[in-house]
Amino acid sequence: MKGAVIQAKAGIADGILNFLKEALDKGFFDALLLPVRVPAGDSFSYILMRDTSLLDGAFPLPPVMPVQGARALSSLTRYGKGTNRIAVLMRPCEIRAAIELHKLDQVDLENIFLLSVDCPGVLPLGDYIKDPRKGDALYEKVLQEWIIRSPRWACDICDKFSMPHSDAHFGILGAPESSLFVIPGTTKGKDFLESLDIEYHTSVKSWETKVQELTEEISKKREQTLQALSRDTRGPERLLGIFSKCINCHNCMRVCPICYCRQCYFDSDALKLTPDNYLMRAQKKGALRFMPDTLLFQLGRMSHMGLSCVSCGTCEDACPMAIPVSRIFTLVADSMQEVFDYVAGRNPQDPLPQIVYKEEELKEVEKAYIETYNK
Amino acid sequence: MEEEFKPKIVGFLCNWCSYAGADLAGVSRLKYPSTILPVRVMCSSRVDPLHIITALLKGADGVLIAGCHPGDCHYQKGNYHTRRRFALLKRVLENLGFDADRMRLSWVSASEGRRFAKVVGEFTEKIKELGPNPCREEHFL
Amino acid sequence: MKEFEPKIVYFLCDWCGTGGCETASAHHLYYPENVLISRVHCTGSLSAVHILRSLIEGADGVVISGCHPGDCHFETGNYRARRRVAVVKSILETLELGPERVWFRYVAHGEGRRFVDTAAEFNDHLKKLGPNPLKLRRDT
Amino acid sequence: MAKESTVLIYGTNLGGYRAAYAFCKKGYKVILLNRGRYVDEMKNQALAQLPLDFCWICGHMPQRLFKAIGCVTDCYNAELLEVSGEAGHFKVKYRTKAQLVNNFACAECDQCIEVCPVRVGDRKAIFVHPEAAWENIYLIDWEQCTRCGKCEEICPTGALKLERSEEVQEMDVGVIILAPEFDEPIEADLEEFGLGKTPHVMKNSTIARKSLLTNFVRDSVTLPSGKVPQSFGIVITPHFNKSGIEYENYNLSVSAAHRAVKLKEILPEAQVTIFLRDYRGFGKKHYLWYKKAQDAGVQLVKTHKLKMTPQGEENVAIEYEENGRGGTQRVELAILITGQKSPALMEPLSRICGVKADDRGFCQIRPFSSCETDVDGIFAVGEFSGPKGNPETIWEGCAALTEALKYLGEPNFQRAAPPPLKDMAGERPRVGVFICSCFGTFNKRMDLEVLRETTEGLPGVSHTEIIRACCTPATIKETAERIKKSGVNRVVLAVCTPLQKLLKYRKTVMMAGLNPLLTEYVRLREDVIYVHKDRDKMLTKALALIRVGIERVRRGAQASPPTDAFTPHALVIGGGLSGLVAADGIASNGFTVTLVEQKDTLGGHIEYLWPAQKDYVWSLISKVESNSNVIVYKNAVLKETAGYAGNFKATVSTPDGDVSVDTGVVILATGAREYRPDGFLYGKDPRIITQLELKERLPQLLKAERGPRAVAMVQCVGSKDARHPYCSRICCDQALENAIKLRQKNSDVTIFYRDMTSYGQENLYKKAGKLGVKFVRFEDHHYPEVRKSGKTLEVVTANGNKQEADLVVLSTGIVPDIANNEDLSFLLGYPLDADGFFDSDANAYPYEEAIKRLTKPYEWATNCIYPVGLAHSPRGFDACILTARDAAGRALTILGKKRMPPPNAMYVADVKESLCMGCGVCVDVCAYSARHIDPSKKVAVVHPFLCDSCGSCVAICPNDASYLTDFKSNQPIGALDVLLGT
Amino acid sequence: MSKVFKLDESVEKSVKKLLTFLLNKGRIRGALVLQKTDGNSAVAYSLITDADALASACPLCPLMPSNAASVLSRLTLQESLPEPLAVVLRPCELRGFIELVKHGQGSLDKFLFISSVCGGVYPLKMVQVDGSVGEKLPQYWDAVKRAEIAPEIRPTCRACERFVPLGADMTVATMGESGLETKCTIFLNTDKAMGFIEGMEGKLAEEKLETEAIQQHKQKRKAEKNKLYDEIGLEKYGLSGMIDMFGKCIGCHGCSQVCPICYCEVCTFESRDLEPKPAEFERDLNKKRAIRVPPDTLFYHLGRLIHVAISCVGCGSCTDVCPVDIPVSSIFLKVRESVQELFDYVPGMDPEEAVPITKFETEELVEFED
Repeated sequence: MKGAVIQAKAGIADGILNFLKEALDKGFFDALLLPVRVPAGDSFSYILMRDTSLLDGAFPLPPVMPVQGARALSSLTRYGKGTNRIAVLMRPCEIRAAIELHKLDQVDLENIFLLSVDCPGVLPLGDYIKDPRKGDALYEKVLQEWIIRSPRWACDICDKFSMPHSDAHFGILGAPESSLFVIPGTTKGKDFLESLDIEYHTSVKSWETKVQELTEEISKKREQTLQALSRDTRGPERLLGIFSKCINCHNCMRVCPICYCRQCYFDSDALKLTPDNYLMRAQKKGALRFMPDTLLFQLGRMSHMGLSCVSCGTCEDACPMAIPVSRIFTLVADSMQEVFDYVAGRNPQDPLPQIVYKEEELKEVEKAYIETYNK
Repeated sequence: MEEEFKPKIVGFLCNWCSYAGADLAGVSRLKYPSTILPVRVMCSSRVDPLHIITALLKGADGVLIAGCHPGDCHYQKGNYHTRRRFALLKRVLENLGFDADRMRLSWVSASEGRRFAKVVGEFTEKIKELGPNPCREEHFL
Repeated sequence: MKEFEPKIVYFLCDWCGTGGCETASAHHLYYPENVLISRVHCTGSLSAVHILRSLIEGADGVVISGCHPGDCHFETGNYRARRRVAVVKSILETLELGPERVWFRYVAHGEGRRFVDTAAEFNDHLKKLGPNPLKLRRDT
Repeated sequence: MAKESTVLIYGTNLGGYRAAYAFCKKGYKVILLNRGRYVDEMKNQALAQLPLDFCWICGHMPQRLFKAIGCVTDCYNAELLEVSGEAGHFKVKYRTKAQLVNNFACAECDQCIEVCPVRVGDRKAIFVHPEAAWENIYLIDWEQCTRCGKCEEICPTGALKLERSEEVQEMDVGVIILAPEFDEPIEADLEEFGLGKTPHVMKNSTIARKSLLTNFVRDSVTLPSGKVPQSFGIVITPHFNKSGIEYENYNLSVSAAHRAVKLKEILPEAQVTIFLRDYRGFGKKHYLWYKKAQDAGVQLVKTHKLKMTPQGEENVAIEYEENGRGGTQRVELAILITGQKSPALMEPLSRICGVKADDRGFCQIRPFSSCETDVDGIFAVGEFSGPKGNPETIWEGCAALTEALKYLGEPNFQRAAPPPLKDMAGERPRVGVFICSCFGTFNKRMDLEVLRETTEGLPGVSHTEIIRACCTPATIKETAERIKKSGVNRVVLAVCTPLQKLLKYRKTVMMAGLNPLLTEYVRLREDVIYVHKDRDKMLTKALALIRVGIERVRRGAQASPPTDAFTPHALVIGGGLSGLVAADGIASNGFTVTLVEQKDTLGGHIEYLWPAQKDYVWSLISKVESNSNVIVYKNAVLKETAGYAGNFKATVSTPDGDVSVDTGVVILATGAREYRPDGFLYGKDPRIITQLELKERLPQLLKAERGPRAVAMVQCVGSKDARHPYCSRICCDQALENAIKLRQKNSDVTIFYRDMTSYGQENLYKKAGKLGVKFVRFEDHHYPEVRKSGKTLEVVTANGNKQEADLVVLSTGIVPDIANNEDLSFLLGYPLDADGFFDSDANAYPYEEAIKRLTKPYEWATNCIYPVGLAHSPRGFDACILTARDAAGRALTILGKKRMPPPNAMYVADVKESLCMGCGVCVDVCAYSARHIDPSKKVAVVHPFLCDSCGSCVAICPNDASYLTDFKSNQPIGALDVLLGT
Repeated sequence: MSKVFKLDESVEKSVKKLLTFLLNKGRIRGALVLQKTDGNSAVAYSLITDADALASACPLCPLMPSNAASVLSRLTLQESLPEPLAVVLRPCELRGFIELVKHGQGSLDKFLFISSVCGGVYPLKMVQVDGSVGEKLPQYWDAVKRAEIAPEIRPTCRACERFVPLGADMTVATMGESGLETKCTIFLNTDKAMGFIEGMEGKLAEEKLETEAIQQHKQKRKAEKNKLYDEIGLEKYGLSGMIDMFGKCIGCHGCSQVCPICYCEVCTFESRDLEPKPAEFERDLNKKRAIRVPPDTLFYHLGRLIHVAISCVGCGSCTDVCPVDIPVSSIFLKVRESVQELFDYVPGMDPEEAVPITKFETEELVEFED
């Protein structure tokens, strides 16, 4: 792979922002969408900006992910592309979610320029909110020493932390001192660098090696972690021990970038039933938990979005009951996606598994017929 | 040199009284500031408090709701409902420390062209005192 | 002690599945009474939620039968059903909630015997597995 | 004198059924003379012919359909006696005999069987026909029956009559369609294959019939000794039938391959060999089955000679020979794939109505017609006019409409308007549960009164009642009255077989003024009474099922069937043979047509045709161009399309600017191209030419003193190769025709071939052989090489055989015009198949020609876009005409309709706009193109009259935005809860 | 003085005993009470039909996993109850349900409402750490006994002055009841309540509900409320204050999902109509040069406040679920108090009383006219 080397003397963030500033000034984009610190200083929000005055408060890699970028992008482009060409700087998991949403027609990528960046992970939102200053300091350290991964579970075992299917990627790992790699991923990305008169034929081998090393390391860890997790969550006993805390606030669904529905199926008429139904169900077991259908919501939501789940961890951040939602969803999503050899957000060209099929597949799903059964 | 502040006021005017009142003001060549952007509604009760908030958050310096005088509503009771909703909204905003003065409820009948001009004039002055709506510059809404 | 009698939901598509069931009836082929029939237009219209709902609300197992591949009355519904069942089974398997409690088997219109065999075979299979632990939980 | 409008159809082959349906839809009354004793007796044989063992036509298509439409008079045990008069004014005389048990009146209550005193083996003298597995057909064993009359006495519906009236009727009809079923070879015809002599030889159709109830399993092939054979030989008998009375229907090769693959599936270790002369799977995508069989480890033995000898109790020896080489295989079971015989009915029918037989004994069709016989106004469809495949048979059914309309008067049938339905909007649900006792028979097996009482207390139920029945005219009326009287606004009918009797039940509730969406049918008989024994558990189950019904209707909402307007115009793209035939078929029957041709002349590849064919095309061109119903645009192409089936808006770019065309249907007749050979020294030497070039040069060659000394022909150039895996269908016939002509001039002709697929032209193959044309086979992809050796040309095979030649003729195939097809595919949203032709219903699944799709009651399956001729797949001149006439016929049945109800009445999908996110997954999964995203609102929109209410869109929609009118999201959930509630 | 029923067991046990009695006698079809969940220390409402299942019930547990008003609305949204059901719920929950019924979101038919004088509940987040609630229970009940404000209960509860139930059929006395480990006093507020307990072992008597202790406790709560108001100091806030407050909102709308008053199928702030289209984004961007995406955070909170302020019962669920710790309910508390005062309205007091925004007086609120 080839890329360009750009200066980042005053740190990674500064390098990226200066670069973007130049691109905006040169008119390659009409606007930028990237995280900016909110006035109170205790969180970050995606801001779409036309000029660079707010760029000072911008954070290419904020310490938390309060709103999943794909959701922001979806809000912006759900009803189609605008006339503006917008560069969007997001983390890899946000880009992957955006690609999934693009397949679901909730994001229009035509006038969007996706920029990704190597991601060391973020801090758990709840922890950060409690003491933003402490969080900032901690994250400063995370950024400096890449070896320390984020204490957030989803990030800790994220092996897709580097270049997703974006137009251009900022490579931090393995980059020379005080500089960054910019690696074009698509022809759009190449056009971009060319228009900025940037040569992108430098080898980025050092980045590739680093990324690969780290990916392998984390993959191993991921596998182990998921195995351990699987032991702790399997079976109705354990699973309900976890999920019965759920209070049905549906925060997890609301913040999930993939759950794009205006109204969740599990909040719809489908499950609003007459009192005789609830009484009947209560009678059957002696008692019926209320609000009912908690497990159905969780499992049903898995069946709806699991194939597109990017394991970004936002659901867990938003859970007021500290249910390890993201862990369980990651566990399930991984195996669901494996069934169809699908990786959510890997490539915009991969069709969604639920809308296609093959005539010859999944033989194992059909239960073979024992012909002489009754004899 | 600083330009003089020219307020932008959204005026929700009821079709039967206030809009006609505004018409009359125009026909009578009464002078009143051109600060008002009239929005005709069939009845002042059509004005959802959310419309008012929207206008304010989108940067209107003031919002005027004008309808028939109490008892005169073309739809019999619409303006009484308007008054309650307006009171509710104003109370909410006041409590949150917003300039509740940026909105105003006035009764202007079809024959009160002069009153309409006066209401607009007064309200414009009031808004000028308050200065531009800070929401106009606010990025984080 | 009373023998455990599993409660089974048998989802049949309106065409081949239902037809197979009707063929069984025409030939007076018997199957266990605890197999409860639920008809859907097409297996392709059976949502994953319905399978999950059955398992949570009292079924010990769920069978789904529709037209054979290529025979779907609605062209391609059964292929989609197969993918959906794969999704459900993958969830159940990962969380160890009893993927073996969900069966998918094609039954054609004329295959009354096959339908009856499936019902009986699944019934025996569930008897061996025992009651579905999910349905006993009050806190679902 | 006004022409008659009624249509007489004699026989129930698939073409006959298809024709009946087409005429009905067009508004004509049809008399259907069924030669069988019951509804599908003769059609049943198709089962044996199909490679598929089980499902087809969704069980009851003709029955359900005709009853629903109401314009078909069914006659059983019918025989056509006399025909007189002329086209448009026939007088026909036929004999009918009532059925012993009238299928349509029978309530299937089984009482007759119970009272019958005669036991015959494990059944009674009256019994349910075991082979018509999908329906309850009651038959009487006339030999054993004592005529005691007990069954007739007890029959509650009067459906059973031992004294059958036999009637001779006379009718005036406009046209006659002959559609008798094909004749199967009998045991004697297959004697040489050992059938009947040993249990080790079985007909494929026998296996298919044995597979009923289970599908194809080991049991189906188990020998009488109980042993499961481990070696199989599958023999396509027409290839080796010495008496020559069997003809090959082109399904047979596929049947053989399919059977072999299925055998390998259930017995992976078994040795399976197919014995055949040539692989003739040349329907769309049939080639896939050849490969599939090979991949499964099936051995394919191509041979010209075959002898089968039973070896005692052990096995059968199959000796085979090909070009002097051969061998013997012993198999434990030989499976015979049988063809069909020339129709025995040919002789009587030619006597009765003057139709003539061709030299093979099939009914002769006049040239360039698809099914019109030599007698004006009499048509022959299906296997009566030759051995053919199912698609042809079915296409002929519709083509008959296109050809016959000119003889018919005004449509004489109008569907009765449905009874007015009461408006129940806003009323609280009051559910009535009506439990059928099937004339008191259910009571014997289950306590209906207890069931009724328990039901009474359920939430929402305001009335319960036990009814006599609800399936005969009298009981339907009675039940409707009872429903009305009870004052309920929702109904649960606990009855039997909704699939078969659904329309009767719907009629019942509609007669009571209820919207069918507010009713539910519970199959008390199929799900409980006939299949269980334990009375207590039966009650519990019945109750659970009734509760489901109650739950569903409580949540049901009424809706009226949506309708849509239909543009009565056809757009034909392509002005070649197929396009011209289609345009002519539609325009001459009264509808306007726009014909768009890319080039500046009509006629397509006219230069490739024989003189008579050329003349036909010229006459067509002048006919079409002079028809005021047709607007022809030359040098024009389709530029844009919008709208949807039934209401397309097309923009055609013409030399005079863009023209917009509103059209209901689009016919794709864009044709294909000749393959230009690559290799074989083609283009490097003038003596190496293609068959078409030879055809052009032939008159000259034949005029010469003597023809070329030695001619070598190479088959399958550009067909069945890696890039074009399909058979081009025309090249073998062309080669044979040319070879015969050259041979008659004493040229030595050698044909290098893989499979001679001279389908339907067996005589040519035989004739060429007799005249001394040499045939040399090459295997798979080992094409012979063409070399230049000094001045002479040599054709060298892979195993070193050399053949000198003065002229090398390459039999080139047909290739799709990919670029053009892709453009159109994109414009119309119509898919291409893997080979680059337009996809169609006729190839939905490779192993068979998707008979059920073709006979599906609804035209909509094809989305109102019909690919015809070479745009659809490679085919010959007559077959191109046939597909075009079929498309025209299909279009004609719908073009006349101003308002169309959806195929499934009010049972359609819809969208809650407020919830829809416009993600389009429902559009992607809809198999009927019945949805699109409205870009301005970004919501999904359903075209109700394309929707077949399968519900795929509902299941894929992650929220609750997509729903079916009879399957709203809370209906299944609530229903499941009560199903499991007890 | 009101009728009371006295039992000789702890408050919690007595309530369970009462429910067992009602269930066994067939007077109720079921009881809706809080129940411990298996495998963790959380609680959830449960519709109990089998008296045995009451063993793990914990009717007065100081936690509010979901607002019972929403639960009851879900139960009776489509039809009213076919048979009686006893519900043990907190005063704010009952008031919430009555508000919902006023909005057609449920039915009061056949309910037997059992409420208690409420000592407040712990924040839900406390459940995150298993066992911590259990540890706190002794000190909670101790505080209630002494009519003190229990430490660590939610700020909303500390500031709640309506802790004595309105409209309950039975009220369990707790506040200032020194002997609540050994005896229990249940006020029978309606004739219906009398009918239900007929035949149950216990002592009938007369007592006063609003005791001195309760009056004093009210004062304490009032003081807490004023303290809370000072803390959040809303009136000084204005635009920038609001942005500081709500800026970190992540748009999960959990506050609306759990709010008993937010009964809408699809929230208007999530509806198609209010979703900005590309042209609107561009117009705003052109005007301001920079905008937040997704936009309308403040709009949502202000709008929701307008929608619920009149009926807000101050249950505090919104704060409980906020993943970024915005004190939603404290803000709402302040605003709704002022609004409800304006219309002289107490939500959930009387099911027959119309919601103020649906009615008017001809002579009123002239101070809002200009």
